[in-house]
Amino acid sequence: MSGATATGPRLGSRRRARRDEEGFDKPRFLRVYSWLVYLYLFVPIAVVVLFSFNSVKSLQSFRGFSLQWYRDFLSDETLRESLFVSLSIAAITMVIATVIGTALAIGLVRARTRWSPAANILMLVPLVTPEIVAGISALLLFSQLGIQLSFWTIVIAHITFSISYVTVVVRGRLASMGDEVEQAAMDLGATRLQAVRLVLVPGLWPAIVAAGLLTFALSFDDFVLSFFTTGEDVQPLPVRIWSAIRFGVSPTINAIGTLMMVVSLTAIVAAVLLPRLFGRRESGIKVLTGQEGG
Amino acid sequence: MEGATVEPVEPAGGTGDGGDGEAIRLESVTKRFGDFTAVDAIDLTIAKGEFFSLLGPSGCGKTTTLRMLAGFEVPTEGRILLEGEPVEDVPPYERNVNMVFQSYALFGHLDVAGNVAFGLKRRKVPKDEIERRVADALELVSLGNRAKSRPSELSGGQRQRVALARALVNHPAVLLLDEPLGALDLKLRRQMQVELKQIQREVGITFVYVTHDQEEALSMSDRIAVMSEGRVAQCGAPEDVYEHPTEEFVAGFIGISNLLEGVVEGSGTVKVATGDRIAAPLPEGCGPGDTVQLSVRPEKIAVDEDVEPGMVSMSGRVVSRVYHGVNTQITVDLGHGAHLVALEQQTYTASADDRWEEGMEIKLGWHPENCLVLR
Amino acid sequence: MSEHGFWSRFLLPGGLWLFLLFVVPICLVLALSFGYTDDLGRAVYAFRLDNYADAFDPLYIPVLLRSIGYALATAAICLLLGYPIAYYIARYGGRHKHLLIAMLVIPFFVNYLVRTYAWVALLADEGLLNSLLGDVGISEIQFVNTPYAVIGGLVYGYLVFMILPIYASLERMDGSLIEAGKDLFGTPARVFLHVTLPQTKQGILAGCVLVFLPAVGDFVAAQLLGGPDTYMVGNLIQEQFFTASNWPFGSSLTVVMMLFLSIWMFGYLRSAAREARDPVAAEGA
Amino acid sequence: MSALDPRLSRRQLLRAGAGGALGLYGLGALGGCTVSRPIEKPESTAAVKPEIDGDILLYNWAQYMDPDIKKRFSEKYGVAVNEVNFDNLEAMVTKLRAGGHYDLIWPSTEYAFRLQQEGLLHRFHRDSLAHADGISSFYDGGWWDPNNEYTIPYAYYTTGIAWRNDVVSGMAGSWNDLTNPDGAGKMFILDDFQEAIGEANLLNGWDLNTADPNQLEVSKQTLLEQKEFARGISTNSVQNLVNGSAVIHQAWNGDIVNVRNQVDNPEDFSYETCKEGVPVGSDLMCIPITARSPGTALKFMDWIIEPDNAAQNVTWNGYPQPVEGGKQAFAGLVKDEPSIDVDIEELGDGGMEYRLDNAEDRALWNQVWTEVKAS
Repeated sequence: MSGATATGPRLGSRRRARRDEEGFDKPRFLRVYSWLVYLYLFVPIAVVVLFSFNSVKSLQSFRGFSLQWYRDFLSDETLRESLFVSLSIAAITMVIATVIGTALAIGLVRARTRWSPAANILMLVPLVTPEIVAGISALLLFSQLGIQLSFWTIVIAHITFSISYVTVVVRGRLASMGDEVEQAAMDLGATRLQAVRLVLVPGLWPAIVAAGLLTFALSFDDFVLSFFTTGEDVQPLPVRIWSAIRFGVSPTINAIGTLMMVVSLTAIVAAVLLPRLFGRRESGIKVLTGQEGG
Repeated sequence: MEGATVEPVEPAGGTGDGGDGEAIRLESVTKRFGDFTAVDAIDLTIAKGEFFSLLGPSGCGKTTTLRMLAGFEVPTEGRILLEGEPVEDVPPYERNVNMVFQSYALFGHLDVAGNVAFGLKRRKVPKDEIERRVADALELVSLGNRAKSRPSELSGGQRQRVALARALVNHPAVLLLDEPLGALDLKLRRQMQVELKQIQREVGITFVYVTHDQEEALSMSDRIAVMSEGRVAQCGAPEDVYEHPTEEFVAGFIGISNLLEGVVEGSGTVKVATGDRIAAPLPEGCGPGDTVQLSVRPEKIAVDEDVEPGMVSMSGRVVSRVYHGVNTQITVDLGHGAHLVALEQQTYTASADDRWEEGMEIKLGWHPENCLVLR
Repeated sequence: MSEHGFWSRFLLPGGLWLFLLFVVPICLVLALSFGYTDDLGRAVYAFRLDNYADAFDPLYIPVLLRSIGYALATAAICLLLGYPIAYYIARYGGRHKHLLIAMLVIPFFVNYLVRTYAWVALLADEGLLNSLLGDVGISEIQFVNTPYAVIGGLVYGYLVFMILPIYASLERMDGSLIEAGKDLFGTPARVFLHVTLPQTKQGILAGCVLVFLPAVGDFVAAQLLGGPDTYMVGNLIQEQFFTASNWPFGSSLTVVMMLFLSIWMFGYLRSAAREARDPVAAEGA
Repeated sequence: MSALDPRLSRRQLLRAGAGGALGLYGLGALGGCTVSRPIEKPESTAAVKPEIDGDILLYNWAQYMDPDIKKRFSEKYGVAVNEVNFDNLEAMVTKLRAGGHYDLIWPSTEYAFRLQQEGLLHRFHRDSLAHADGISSFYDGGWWDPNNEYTIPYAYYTTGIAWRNDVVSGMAGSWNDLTNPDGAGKMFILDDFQEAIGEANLLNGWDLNTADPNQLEVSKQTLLEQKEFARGISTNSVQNLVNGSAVIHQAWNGDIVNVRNQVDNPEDFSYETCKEGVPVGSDLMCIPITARSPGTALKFMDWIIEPDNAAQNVTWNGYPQPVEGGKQAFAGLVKDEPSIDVDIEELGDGGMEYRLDNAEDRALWNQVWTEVKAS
């Protein structure tokens, strides 16, 4: 497995695209198909955004432009706090899960102990476990230990579920990096720990950023785990949306949905721009999709 | 490259004089990975200031040997002495050796200067001295103007130089190079070979160079150890190894070698498959009835009218002819399953118009002393 | 300290965390699945098989099978929708490649519940789509409260988990392989079938697993988009915990669901292992 | 996500499995333990006084109270009023039993009774509230709170049938109307085990709260027949009616107020209560024993039943409040459709409430409902 960009002709050059306009590979067909899928993806989003500006309390007919639902949202302190709580949970989850998951990825690729195969399986199981199972088991654990359901129980459940995503993303890049850079660092006088800190982690940075963003998005969007582990503290937004949806909704939830999207997109744009501000030259979107870095 | 100086650690010594001038000594070093023996009880002594090459096909144990010198692998058995001190158990970051990796292993998140300064920073060298030495090292490899570039912005050859500067700047006792030119194209490689040799002379640091390219090893090294299946098949100066291979493997690995199987006869001649009796200097302890391989380098073979009296001569039929420009490689079928390859030089007398065609009869000959007998 | 001792330490925090907060709790679920609910409605650990007798009741097995059916359909549709678009982006995306991928991800930043609910607004009997259809003279079609709506909602919810792994494996594939295939007289369809598809097998497998398994346990789509006959195992389990307050039965249903899924999980892990033993085939992975 | 390719052997899988088995063995020690710990109850059982003693946390249905009322209370007394939501009462009790520190909860009469029986509610004197006089006499000494020590009413509702009178005709004020042929495939049953089974019990002429397994079996069949006819099982009657998916909907009266507020043709939406029996529900306010600021909570209750606030809240959520101000406001809301209005005093005799007194009966009902949904 080579380091993706380094060697070999790659898919998708424009020159090749022209040459292949024939038969099954006809990009015109694929293009139309793809745009239809994009349409499918974006129509509901457009509906959400459009109706968040509706002037009447209806999700069926759009009568005129109004910011009423945003005002409703902003004047409702409880909802505002929920948004803040959701952001906090996502941020804390992102930081802790990224650190633990990255360490796990490093351990899995580099260590060869009799525990690493078990850890390898352990790490993968959460990815293929339905969320409801994770939610129930977390609820059981907390009840069993007599731990109050609270902000922190949600955070713990989110971290547990996110570690694997981080590990998988980071491990992919680590595997393609090889171990020569660490050896080079040690050869130049860095201890093992220094090699990790000064060379390995910076080299993994694009993957770490991508994993962190993924974790943030997953946590911010998560409903099921939060639903099972939320307690007396302010509930995250999705839990509130669920309670509201069961008994009829107002366009306020569209406003909330739109705001959540704006928040997530802002986080991404920030993550894309920040590395540039720090003088790093990775393409932001590349970093995002975990593709490649320096 | 002028004006740049990297203080030599030691004045450049001569070739393998051993004793005090010894940089590295391996004493029956063995490395096993599970059931597989990668390096099998090798003994080597490398002198200070020497350009020493480990040459061999992939899997012969040369890289493992290098990695044991660097400290990335611990020998299963045996001792490694670095300037007289045993270092088998010293971790890589405490050994005064540095390595140039095959993949260069440059740090992508640091610029060129940052890469080169890395080792000095680890050794807590004062800041101004770091700056000076980094600048010198970059001058040495002609990259003084790329200090602020990222490795990803450099060409392959430039990356290679950064890797070299990064290692040399630390003034290691020994510099280890693991096929450092492997990823470069042929032309650049030739150029770098020359530069590398020049830099080595300039800084006087001992180089241990791993390669599978015999030409590279021959052209650069003071001494070469040819390795095969985890052991050293032959160790000596390039001329030695080329001209006087001690075994079939070495002869075959270094350069094109014509091998003719034969049996030693009482008269001191070797009878080969074609039935010809060929005079050749026999190695010691080689008696009548022994099966041997007769080896002649292609460039030692004279063709047709160049065959002089006193030469061993044989004739056959041209099987193929490959035009190389400088010379033409002719493969000749001697019958009875024996083949020889000869190189006909382009000289001021001969021209490319004199073509050998397939199927033509041809006469070959060589001086008996240019023929080696291998057991 | 040995080399491996050093690296093993990196395994410790994550390994410990996952063991204590993932494995142990799942064992708790397993333990409670043999328990019962006492007179005060509290869940008690014990060793009784009643819950399993109930869980394997002919009444509930169809619910589980239905969930698996929906999830299979979801994975299949996601594959049909996702593969061509991943292929298009990887092969013809050019310099917009990363933007195209980012655009796929954007809808997933609107909360899953809100997104799903948007479908209700779109597809309701007097919703936007039906009113558009009404304008062109097509009579009202019932979309919501049908199995199709549930599957559609699941597809919409999990599509990105299919596209990304497939895209990644296509991206990693050497483009010259396709050219080699054509060079060796393969028609485009044959090249796709015999070169591209096998090369991206691992990505397809990963995508299918990442879509199928979570979809089985989903209860949001069925709750919001389903009808009377689209009850899924996720709804059943969720209600045992929060409506019927029968945690032991809910736990045993969870275990039974996991048993059904473990066949798929194990199959997936096995195939990944086989792939690893055959390095040539694994090259594309 | 791309690298989801574990390289695992069967042996590794087995080893992981062995670890899990070991964990299970340890769990054997759990036998006989209950999952949740008992709640620590305070020793003092003195009646709570309405005085500000800290911030409060409300645990309520979603969108059941005008945020402005909380906001003004918060501003007036300088305490924070936080709110979390549940989507069904059982979930509320679950989290409460898990020890959640909620200050004010909104149970139905039945749940208030259960919680009080379990000793999970704070006691207070109703006459310590300034606005207690306005409370409807129906809530004076109810079976769930004979001495008026634990509860204050918040809202009440009837369960009946909502329908689209422009599509459906022949509604006869009976639960049989759920299967009116005009509504085939566009009828919804409430996703609430008591409302659903209760309606079937009434239709079969049995006691609303019957726990007789034979009777419940017949009711289950009734429900299964209705399900054949239904479009869905949902509590979201507002949306289902507004977006045209439902033309007949088992519904709470307050929801119809909301429906009529959202559509262009409110006159097309009717509501009826049924002659077989009208389930009446009351949502109460109680202070859990785990409350951290019971005094503020009591004060807040008083604030809710203050006539102007009650009127404002009713206008906001569409449900009648059985206090001065609330009643009048609701009458104003529904003056176009008197069927939605309900005079709680009149229902004192004819109305019926859901009440399952023991865990076995509840389990039986839940079982029936789960079977209906799963079939």
